[in-house]
Amino acid sequence: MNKEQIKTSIIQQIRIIAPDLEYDDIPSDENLQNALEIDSYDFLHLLTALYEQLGVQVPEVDYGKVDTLNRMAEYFAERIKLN
Amino acid sequence: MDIELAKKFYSQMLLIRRFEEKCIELYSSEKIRGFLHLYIGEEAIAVGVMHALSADDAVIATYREHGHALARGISAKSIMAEMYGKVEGCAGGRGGSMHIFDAKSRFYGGNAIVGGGLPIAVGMALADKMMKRDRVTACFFGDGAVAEGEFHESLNLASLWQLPVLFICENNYYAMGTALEFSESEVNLSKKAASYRINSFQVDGMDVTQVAESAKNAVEDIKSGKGPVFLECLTYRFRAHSMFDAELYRKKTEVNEWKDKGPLVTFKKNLEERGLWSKIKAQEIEDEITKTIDDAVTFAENGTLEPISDLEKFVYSPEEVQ
Amino acid sequence: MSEFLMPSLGADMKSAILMQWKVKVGDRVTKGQVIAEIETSKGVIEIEVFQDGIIEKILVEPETECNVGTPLALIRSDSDEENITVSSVTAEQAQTEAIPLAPLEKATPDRYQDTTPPQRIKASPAARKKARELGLDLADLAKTSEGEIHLSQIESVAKTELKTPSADKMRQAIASAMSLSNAEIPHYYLSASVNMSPALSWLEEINKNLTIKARILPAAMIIRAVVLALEAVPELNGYWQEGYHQVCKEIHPGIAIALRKKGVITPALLGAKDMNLSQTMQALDDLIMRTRAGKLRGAELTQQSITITNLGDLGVENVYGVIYPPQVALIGLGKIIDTPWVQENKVIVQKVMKATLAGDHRATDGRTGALFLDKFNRILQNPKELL
Amino acid sequence: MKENNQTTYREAVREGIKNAMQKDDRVFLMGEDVGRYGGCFAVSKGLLEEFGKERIIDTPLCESTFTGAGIGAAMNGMRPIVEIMTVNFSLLALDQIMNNAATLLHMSGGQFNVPLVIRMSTGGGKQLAAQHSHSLEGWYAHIPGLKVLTPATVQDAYSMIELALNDPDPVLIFENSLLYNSQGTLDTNAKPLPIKKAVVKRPGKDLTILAYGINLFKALDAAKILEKEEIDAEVIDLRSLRPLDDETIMNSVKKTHRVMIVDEGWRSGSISAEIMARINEQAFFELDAPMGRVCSAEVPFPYAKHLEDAALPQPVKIVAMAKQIMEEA
Repeated sequence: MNKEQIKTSIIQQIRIIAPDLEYDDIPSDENLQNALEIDSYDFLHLLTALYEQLGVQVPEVDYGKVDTLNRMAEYFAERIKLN
Repeated sequence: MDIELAKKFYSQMLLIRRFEEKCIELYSSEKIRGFLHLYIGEEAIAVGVMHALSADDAVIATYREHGHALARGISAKSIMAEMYGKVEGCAGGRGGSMHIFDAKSRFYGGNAIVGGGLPIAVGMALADKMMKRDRVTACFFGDGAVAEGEFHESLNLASLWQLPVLFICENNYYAMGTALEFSESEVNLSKKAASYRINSFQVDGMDVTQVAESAKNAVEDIKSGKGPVFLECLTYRFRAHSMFDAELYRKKTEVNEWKDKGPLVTFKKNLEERGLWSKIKAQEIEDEITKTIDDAVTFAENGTLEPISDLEKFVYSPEEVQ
Repeated sequence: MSEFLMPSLGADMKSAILMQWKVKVGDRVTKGQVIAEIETSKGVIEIEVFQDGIIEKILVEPETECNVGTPLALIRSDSDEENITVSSVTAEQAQTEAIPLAPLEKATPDRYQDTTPPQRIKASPAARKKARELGLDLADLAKTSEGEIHLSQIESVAKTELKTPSADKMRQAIASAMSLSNAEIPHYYLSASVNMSPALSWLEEINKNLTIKARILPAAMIIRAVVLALEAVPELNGYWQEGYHQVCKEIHPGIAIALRKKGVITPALLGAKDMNLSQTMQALDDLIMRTRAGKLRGAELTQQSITITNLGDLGVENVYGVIYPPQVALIGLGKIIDTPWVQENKVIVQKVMKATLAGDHRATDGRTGALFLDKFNRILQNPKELL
Repeated sequence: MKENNQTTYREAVREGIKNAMQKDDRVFLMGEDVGRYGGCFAVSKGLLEEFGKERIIDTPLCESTFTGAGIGAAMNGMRPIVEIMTVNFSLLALDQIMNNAATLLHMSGGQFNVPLVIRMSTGGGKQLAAQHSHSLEGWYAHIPGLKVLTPATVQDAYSMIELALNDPDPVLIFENSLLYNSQGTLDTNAKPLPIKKAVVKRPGKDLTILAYGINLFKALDAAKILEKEEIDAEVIDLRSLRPLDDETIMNSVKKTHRVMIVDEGWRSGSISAEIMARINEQAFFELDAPMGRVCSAEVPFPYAKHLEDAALPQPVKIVAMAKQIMEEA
């Protein structure tokens, strides 16, 4: 799966949590929790869903590395190549 | 005029008079309700005309029809019970004073719509003519009906189709509170009827013998196919139009003048001239009538009310007949 | 002897004025003779006597109004005994007997024969509409109730199984609660800063060996801490009703949950006392999901014994909340932020959270509040207790 | 009549009258211009030649009296058919119809029946303006003692004559004037349905459309349009406005749970109002949406075509109302 495909599936998951958001509402390089009013509970939900879809778990310590859409996509892209 | 006929005329007229007087009393004590239109003063017309009709002929009358019903032979009991609203009444208590019916004597009802009975009489005569039956339909109405459109339509049809109908206009000079000259351009009603090419006659409605004579001739003409006949009977009602009427529209003197030449007074004088008065034993007739009327009141008092569950009976014919 | 009565001349005539007598006492009268005049709405009408006799006594003077049936004069008939005249019948008897009313009910046709086939749920249109609005399923409701289902039943069910009310209705409900609270409850406020670092790092360790699905959020840990503190200080967990304080045995904390774009709702985490930390997390997860899906149970909306608002997520430090009547306390939890912290007289950076308590002075006083905050803080400093 | 018994509504009525008069010499036809003129709508053309002026009777313009004469003749052993040219002129005979025909049997305590048939044309749509375009069958359906029939099909136009003549009580037959030219199949020996029976003309499951007379065909046209939009309408021909066939109506409402009525009368106090009241009384819990109806606009009918069309019930209005009811489900 390349980075673009990962990015779209992340966006799909975000839209499940926040159905009111359109594709182009989701910024690539802003803090997702602040920009999209996603609270800690939603964020955990998003990561859990992505784990089920992409098979990659994001530990709490790495939260900082997945705070924007692009950084999250990169984070997943690297780890998917590994396993 | 033999004694029997004299007795018949006198006792029938007296029965009507006493019956209507009893109605006043019963209405005043709230035993009879609704509207009550009395025939006092016009008795000679009903008695005279009914004498000329056969049992096979038909009668259609108005809401002032107690006299016609009694003269036609309907019992005082069944009429009184009808006014008491009892099921023993001649229409089961459903018609009241203005709607007396009796199939046996072909008495097709009082009718409370002024002029409402004329078209029906025309239709009945039409049926008789079509089925070539030798019988007459007698249609009673007042001077008030002459102003209704149906008077013109009915006389025209009856004459146009030469139907066996006897129109009897009881002209008592007042349509409720409106005197004749205030409702008719032509006050000579028989002349008005003649314009439809109908044999029309004017007769003294206070003289039962004259009425009977004219009616007999009229029925003979009709049954010999000479077409309808129009009898205008000049008469007067001694009482108000109905019970609650201050009679502001006429003078007492006029009423008293007519009372002096009323049907009973006229007939008594007539019988006296012929030496028949003493022979008819008037007092016996009076007593017999008093008993008849008291029995009628008792019959009505003891009558029963139609069960409310029958309210819708006869709106339509029973299922099986349909 | 018979009475001469005021006659009835029509159904609409109730009374008339006797104007003038035409006869006087002692006069002989004959049947049908006019003996007086009366004034009616239609004018003057002559009235007659109905039998022969002699005027015995005049009972009513001229110009007097009398009801129909009132005796006006007494008439002695010639041979008094034999002829009983009808007119002696009094007005009451004169009344034709009243039409028997009983059968009238029978005469009214029954409205309709209920021929709805059994499988058709008999619910009134109003009930159907309300059920549709609230997303309630009529079928299972019909199982429990016989006969027709009316609006009232839907509304009572709605109270217990309320679907998340539409945004504006919710706003209205909150508004009315707040105004009531402000008006009636004498609030007192206490706050304390809580060093969260120890607890957070303890939690991180625990989460390391849990899969993401079982991961425990800080919020769950904090709620667990509140519950334990309330066990120690039970007075804050209960109601003020009809003038007295009622402590609640169970602990059902109302948790402030944000609905996307539609405000905040505080459903109760029922039976939190009997949950360990991970059970608290699962219950919280379930509650939040059902809240956002609008599938809350009625009890979750009515049984809160205290309320916890952790608006920390949105960067607010101090939360001075307003208590939801009839509860007696509200705990506000601020944002966890890095703050200079003095420890063993050295200043280090710790993650600190401001915790505030709003209390109802009628039910408890500042001392109880302070006890609670102290216990809450000490529990978080020793997170193992939370398991 | 053509071979494969295709015929017009007008000929079906004539056939019904002719058949009755041949079988029973008590039956006769009376009305304005029914004889020499052949009938204002040519229904009775040829009958004068066949039965003579004694039984095909042209009357003067005296609606009250020739209707009253019909009543009298019926009471005196005949089986008359009175033709009042249009319902508009029947207002002159309303007193005879209501105070005599409908009332005599009850008022006389069951002594006198009035086995009378009165036929009249009804309805607008021919630019005859306000005084000649009334549709008052709903009015007459208010009067106990009368029966009110509204034959829509060619078969009913024929068989209702016999049904009405066999009834010992007065029966009024309303023939929409626009139907006289309509074509249809006629089977003269088909057993006629009883007077009271309504008929499902197009079975359906989503919505019930009740109609009578010419409105039946407007309702059927509307049903075709609705079919394309996946709305399966059940169309019922009421056939009789008094008595109403409550059973058939309620069964359909219980099936579809949505109902509307097409009625050319003015809505206030109309037959559609009465039907809605009965559904409310007898099938309240069956309703999934408010009932609807399409009636004439409450105006004296205008002459101009575009205005008259706007005033009359139309298939497009029926479709719109049906969709409205479906949306509210």
